[in-house]
Amino acid sequence: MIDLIFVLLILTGFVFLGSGRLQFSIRTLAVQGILLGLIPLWGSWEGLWVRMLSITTLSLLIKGFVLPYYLTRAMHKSKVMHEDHPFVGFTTSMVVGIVCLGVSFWLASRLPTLGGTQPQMAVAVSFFNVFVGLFVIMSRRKALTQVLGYLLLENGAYIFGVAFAIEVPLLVELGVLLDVFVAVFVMGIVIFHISKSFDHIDTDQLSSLVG
Amino acid sequence: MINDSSIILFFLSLLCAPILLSVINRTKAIFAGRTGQPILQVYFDLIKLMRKGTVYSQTTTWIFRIAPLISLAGVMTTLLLIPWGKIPAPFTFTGDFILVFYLLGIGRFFTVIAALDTGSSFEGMGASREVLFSAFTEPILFATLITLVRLTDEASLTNLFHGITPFLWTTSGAALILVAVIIFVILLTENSRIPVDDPNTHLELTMIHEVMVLDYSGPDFAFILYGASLKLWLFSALLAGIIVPIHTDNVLVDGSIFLLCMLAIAVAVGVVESLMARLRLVLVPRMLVGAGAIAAVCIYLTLK
Amino acid sequence: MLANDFTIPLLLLIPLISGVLALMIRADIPRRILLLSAASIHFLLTLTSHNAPPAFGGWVVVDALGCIFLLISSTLFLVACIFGIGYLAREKKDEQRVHVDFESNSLFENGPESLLTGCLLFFLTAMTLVCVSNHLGMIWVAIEATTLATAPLIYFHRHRKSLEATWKYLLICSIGIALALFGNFLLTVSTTTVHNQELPLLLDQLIKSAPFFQPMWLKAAFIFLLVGYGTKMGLAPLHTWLPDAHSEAPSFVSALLSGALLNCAFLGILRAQQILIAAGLADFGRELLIGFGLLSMGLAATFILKQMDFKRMLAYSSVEHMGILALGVGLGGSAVFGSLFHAVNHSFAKGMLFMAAGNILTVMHSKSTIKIRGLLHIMPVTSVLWLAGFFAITGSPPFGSFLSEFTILKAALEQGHIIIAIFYALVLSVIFIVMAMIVLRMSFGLPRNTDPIDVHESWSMIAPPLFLGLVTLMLGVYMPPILERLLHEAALQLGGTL
Amino acid sequence: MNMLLVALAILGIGGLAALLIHRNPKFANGIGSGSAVFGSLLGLMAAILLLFSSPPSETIRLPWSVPYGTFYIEADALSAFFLIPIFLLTGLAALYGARYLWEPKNEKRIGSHWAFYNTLAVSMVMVVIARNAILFLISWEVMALASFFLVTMEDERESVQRAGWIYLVSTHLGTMVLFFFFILIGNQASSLDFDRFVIAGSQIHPQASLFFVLALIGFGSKAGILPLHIWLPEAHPAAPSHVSALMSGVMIKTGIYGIIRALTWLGPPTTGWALTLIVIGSISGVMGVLLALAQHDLKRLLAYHSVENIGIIFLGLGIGLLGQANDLPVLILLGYGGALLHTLNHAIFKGLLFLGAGSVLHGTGTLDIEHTGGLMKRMPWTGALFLVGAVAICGLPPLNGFVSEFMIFAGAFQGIQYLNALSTIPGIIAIVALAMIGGLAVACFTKAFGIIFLGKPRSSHAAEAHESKPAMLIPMIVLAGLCVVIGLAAPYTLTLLKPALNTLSTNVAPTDFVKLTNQIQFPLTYVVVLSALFAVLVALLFWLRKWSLSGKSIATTVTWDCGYAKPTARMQYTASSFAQPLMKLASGVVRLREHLVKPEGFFPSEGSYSSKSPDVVHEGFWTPTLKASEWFLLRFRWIQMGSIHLYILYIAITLFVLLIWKLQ
Repeated sequence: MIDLIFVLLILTGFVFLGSGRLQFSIRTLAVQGILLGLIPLWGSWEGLWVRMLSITTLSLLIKGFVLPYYLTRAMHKSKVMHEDHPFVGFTTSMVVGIVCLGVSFWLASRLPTLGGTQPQMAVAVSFFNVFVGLFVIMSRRKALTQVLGYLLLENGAYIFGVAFAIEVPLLVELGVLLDVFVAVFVMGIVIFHISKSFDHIDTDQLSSLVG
Repeated sequence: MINDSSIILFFLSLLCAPILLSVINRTKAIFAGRTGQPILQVYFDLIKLMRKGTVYSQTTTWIFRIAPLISLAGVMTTLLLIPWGKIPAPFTFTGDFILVFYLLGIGRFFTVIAALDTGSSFEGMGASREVLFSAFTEPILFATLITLVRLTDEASLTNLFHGITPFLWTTSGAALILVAVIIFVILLTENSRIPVDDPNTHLELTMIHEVMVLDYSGPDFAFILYGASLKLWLFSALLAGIIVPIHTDNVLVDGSIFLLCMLAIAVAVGVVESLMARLRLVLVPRMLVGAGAIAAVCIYLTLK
Repeated sequence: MLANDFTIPLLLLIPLISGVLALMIRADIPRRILLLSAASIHFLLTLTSHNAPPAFGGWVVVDALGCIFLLISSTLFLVACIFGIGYLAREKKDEQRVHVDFESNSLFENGPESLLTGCLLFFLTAMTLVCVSNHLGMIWVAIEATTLATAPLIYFHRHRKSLEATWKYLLICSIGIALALFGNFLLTVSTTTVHNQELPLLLDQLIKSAPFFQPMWLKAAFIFLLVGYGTKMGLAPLHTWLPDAHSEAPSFVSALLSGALLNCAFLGILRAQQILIAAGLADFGRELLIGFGLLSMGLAATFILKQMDFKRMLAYSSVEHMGILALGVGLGGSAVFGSLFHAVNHSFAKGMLFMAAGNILTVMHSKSTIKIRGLLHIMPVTSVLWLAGFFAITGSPPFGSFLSEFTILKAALEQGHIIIAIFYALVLSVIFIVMAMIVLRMSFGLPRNTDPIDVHESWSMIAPPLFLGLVTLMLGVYMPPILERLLHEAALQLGGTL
Repeated sequence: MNMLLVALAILGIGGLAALLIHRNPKFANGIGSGSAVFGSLLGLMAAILLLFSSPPSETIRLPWSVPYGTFYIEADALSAFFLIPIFLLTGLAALYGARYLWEPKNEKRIGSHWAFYNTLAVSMVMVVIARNAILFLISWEVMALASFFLVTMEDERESVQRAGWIYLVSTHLGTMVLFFFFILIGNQASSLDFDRFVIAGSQIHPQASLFFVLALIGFGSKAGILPLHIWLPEAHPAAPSHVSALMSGVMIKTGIYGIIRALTWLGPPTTGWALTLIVIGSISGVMGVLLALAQHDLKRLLAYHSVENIGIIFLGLGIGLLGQANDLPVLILLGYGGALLHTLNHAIFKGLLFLGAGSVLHGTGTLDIEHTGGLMKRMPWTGALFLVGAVAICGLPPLNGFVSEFMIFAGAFQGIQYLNALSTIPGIIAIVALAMIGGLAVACFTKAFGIIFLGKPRSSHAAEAHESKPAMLIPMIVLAGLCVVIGLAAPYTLTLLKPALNTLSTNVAPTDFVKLTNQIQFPLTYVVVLSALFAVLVALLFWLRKWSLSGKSIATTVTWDCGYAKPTARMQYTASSFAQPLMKLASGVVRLREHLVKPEGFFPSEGSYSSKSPDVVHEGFWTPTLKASEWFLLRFRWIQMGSIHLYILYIAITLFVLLIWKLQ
């Protein structure tokens, strides 16, 4: 069952790579957020229900709903609906994605299994999402898409965290979530400024600072 | 150390020096089929000049006036260090020959700046050539000295000349002959004789030493003339000291041998002057470099 | 020591609260007073903070390593604030809200000063947290926080270039931080081998039980942490955001960025290195650090050469010096001491230079190293500071950086790293030469007749950089015993010898 | 020692005071120069006392809280000997400078100038007495920086900026090499205190030659040996004259000091080292004087002569080393003695010449030899004093230059005398080189003196030149006096050298030492006697001429002009024409950039000739090297293209590479 979720996560990654419509990408991210939120339910929590629940709900809330909503608004503000002609075409991106997948599985296999209940697949999946995230950021023009890519990257790390049910204290957990949230928030603001003063958000045209 | 006895020789050489010039002139005259000037002509000239008044250019400063004194005094002092062949010099100490050449150097320094003092372009030209040639002669001289020091294991002129024995001639005659040749060449250069320079010409452009002293007259010129003769004496004495190996402890014999040798050298110079034409100026450095090459060979010979 | 239980909480709370206040205060004067007082109190507390008792259940302590970086940050912050306030006052004085960007002749206005002040104080809070926290997770949170707090500072001058710079800064650093997060998780997993479940990421405990960690995971973790924090620290080739941000931010902010922020990221790496050392994997980390160090130094040289923009030049010099720090720690031995000492020297010297640069910029209205000539005749004091700063940053005696760079070179040769030593010396010389070209050209010569003549240089412009300059000079001829002890302790923490 | 420290304190405080009151130039000038003069007077006394103090050296050793640092200073005989020229020239140049600088255009900078001047003085002293690498390097670099700021005093001139940069770079590179030297030798000794540096006492240390080379490069770049000399001809003309005097006279000698000091650590030398020193010395000497001959800027000319004289000093050191290598004590004494004495002498006459150049500049406003002429009439004092300096630097008797060159010559000849075939080669090279240098130096200074001070003025500058004030003449008179005194008191100058020589010739038994020094004294005595005789003869001849001319006509008229209608001053021989034949012959090593406009047509209206000689080493080696490395560095500029996508690509690649490389 949990493996299904991981598979879904990988698929969402591919979907993300293949899609040019921002609205759609944002939805994909939302789905990922929800899936992330669900993972802990399979974790091994000896009597830490409160904690587990709180984290689940929080991540569900933020990653599944708040951020997508906020990003959609930002998208409408900057009137950019579609990532047209990225540096790397969508089909090619998918191919790259496959390569990333391969590499991630290889890396995962390099890291020895540590006894216990940790699902090995999680490692590969998280690596995969990290790489895809990086790739998206460097292959897409629109600032907004880059933010999405960043979130993908973030998710990659986060998958790992929750899948291994790492017992990082609540405080840190919250800190992480908060940071991600604020980061995206600030980026949104900057994007807004960019679209205002450049009346576009093509980051490849932001290249006046050279040398 | 000081050899008081030799002081007499010093004055003797001061006295005899001008004869060499006359001898040269006489030789040339004979070659040219003339009777030539009397043997004491140079002395007459000197006395005549000493009697005359003098004329100074208004461009000049005290440098011009002091120069002849310094160059003459310099060369006179050097004679205190020059032995008569095997007879030791009045003063002798390690490295005295260094002092000899540097005393000549200061004389040259002042002659040259005196020439520049007149502001005449000819004398400037002469000055320029003078320093050019001396820049060549000095290293060559010291190279020959290296050879002699290596051969005799001595580092002062008197001992050097003592070290030159018939035996040395038999063992390393080649080197000695070469050294003699070099010193003869340098003698010609330093005393501005043919083939380097022609003291008798009256075309300023062709002259080196003479042109520098164009503006001198009277006693100053006498000093210069006399200085020139002393310089000739000095170099001839060096040459003589090298080529005469014989050594009897009898001062009279040695002295006379030495004097004869000096005369011979003077005659040789005269012969060369009669037989050779003056070299073109550009060729002179070539000749000197040739001498340098020979000096190098000498050193090489002594290193074996 | 006057340190008591409240020291550390106060260190954190004072800037935080005053930051919140600053956001609310409308009037300039009280806000500036607040900023100053907060900064100075923080500074005083810092002075007393060494081995203050841990707080929050051992989550925050001030060990030697942290204390050094705390000292640097706090001092620099105070000085920068004094300078900054003078700067803001001048900016406000000329009444028009709109300024002209003389490079591109475009108009721009400044952001709200309240936001600036608030973010400054949050920045301070975050830095303090990095320095004092004993929990890797919290260090991560704090470093990310510094990114977020500084973004608005960089975008204080509201024009396109600074906007671009801000965007690059945000995106690149956030990516780095995300990777670092991943690293943290990997690290946690690697601890499961101890007794079959993860340990809390409390540094001291980790160090205790490090020998039992799973090496492979630990290595992976370190790589991620290094790349992540290295991005923030400005190690080549991850440094790309650095020159843009430094050149576009207001000068005193640039001073803080390169004097304090980079150090904080460096501290993050050092913490990871501590664990590696404890785990007996020291060499693994050291190799990587040496590699990054040399690369950064070399790359910096190529960009300082013929650099057109003097603030960018300073930024690249920061890259170079971060490289030196990494190299020093990588070499180990006495180089660790040298490296930490160099961190101190670099921060102060660089702060001085950036402030001098700020003065030049405000007077000459240009960042061009070509247009500006004859500063000695235009603004004598500043240009003297500019020259002095140049000598201080290039490690010429009698400035402190000479001693630290010398120590590192010595260590390199002691350990027989001949090639590294030669490369190091070579790059240092090259950078000296090319920087000299620029700095001398700016200071000497006759000013163009369009240039302002005998500018009045107010104390608020002169005093702060002068002070920093005197400190570096002092460090070159006399090292305070307390600092020496701190450095030695910290060096020991990082497996250095004396 | 305390006296020395007091002197330093005076210098330091004076400099600081001058800086603080720079708003009032008059006081600043007074205090700055005054403190310099008094400080150096005191210091000079201290140095002489230290030189002859009964415990040969005094030491102060305090803990110092910088890494590897101890505040460890010591004044042994060697240091004391070097202190003498430092203080001597500092004082005199300050006296001169106080008047020389006193012009409206300098008022703003006079305070800072004296601050740097005194700093330079203090740092030079510290360099000589420091006994800890850190302390030494700090003093060394402070010295460099202070002199740098003195050189760039008139920073608005383009040439000065260029000079400043070149000087700064070369001195910094030199220091970098010194870092390596001190670190490596320090790692051997496991301490950076000099007294621990004496590596591997008697047997030859494996790395000794490496250390030797490092020291040679590091200190040589300061001393100005070829090919590291390029900063001298730039910096000296740029600096104010009294500063050039100080730098060229004393500062570059700290390089010599460094080499000598280093040699005391490196254990027994090999003949190879001696040969190295002598070859370098010969090249520097001959090239230096040739390049000097080609210059028309008086100060450039003098700068190249510093290169030449450093060469001579190296020859001396080489002879000394030769003596050590083949343990021939007499060589050690003659070689080192000559080198040390020449160090002192060069300080004196080069100081004199630079000050002279200063007053030429002051009086005429130009340093271009071609625009001068006939100054002897308008500035007789400067002329006479410059003449003394010129004769001295050519090493002609009876002045001081001859004494030191004589010692080196004598040493070389003794070497040839006593050594076996192959180890004589250094000596031979040294002798020939010295002889060449001698001849060329005469050529060069007859040109300089003759063209500048004699003949007719070649320009209006020279025509209305004016003599300098006494305040500027007095220091020159003192230096000229010293030239004569050292020349005529040669045997006694040896007593000045003895203590220093004693420290250098460690492996010579004290009894031998005394015997040898007497053995050296002996020829020197004769040199002096003959010099005296020479002087007497000059006097006699003078009297003789006076007598013979009494009552006869002494006319004055124009120079004999071969009947030219209107000889003008422009027709005189110029510096370039004077040097031309030699330059033609040396064209292989000295480049002459000639610019000739031939007179054309039947009624030629204009024709002109000008020539300048750029530095061969500079143009042939350093410039191309810099250009090449710059080209290489600029290849990498594409990295920062401004595209954020690229930047993130870097991060990704780094991550990938590290993961795949490190985790396999």
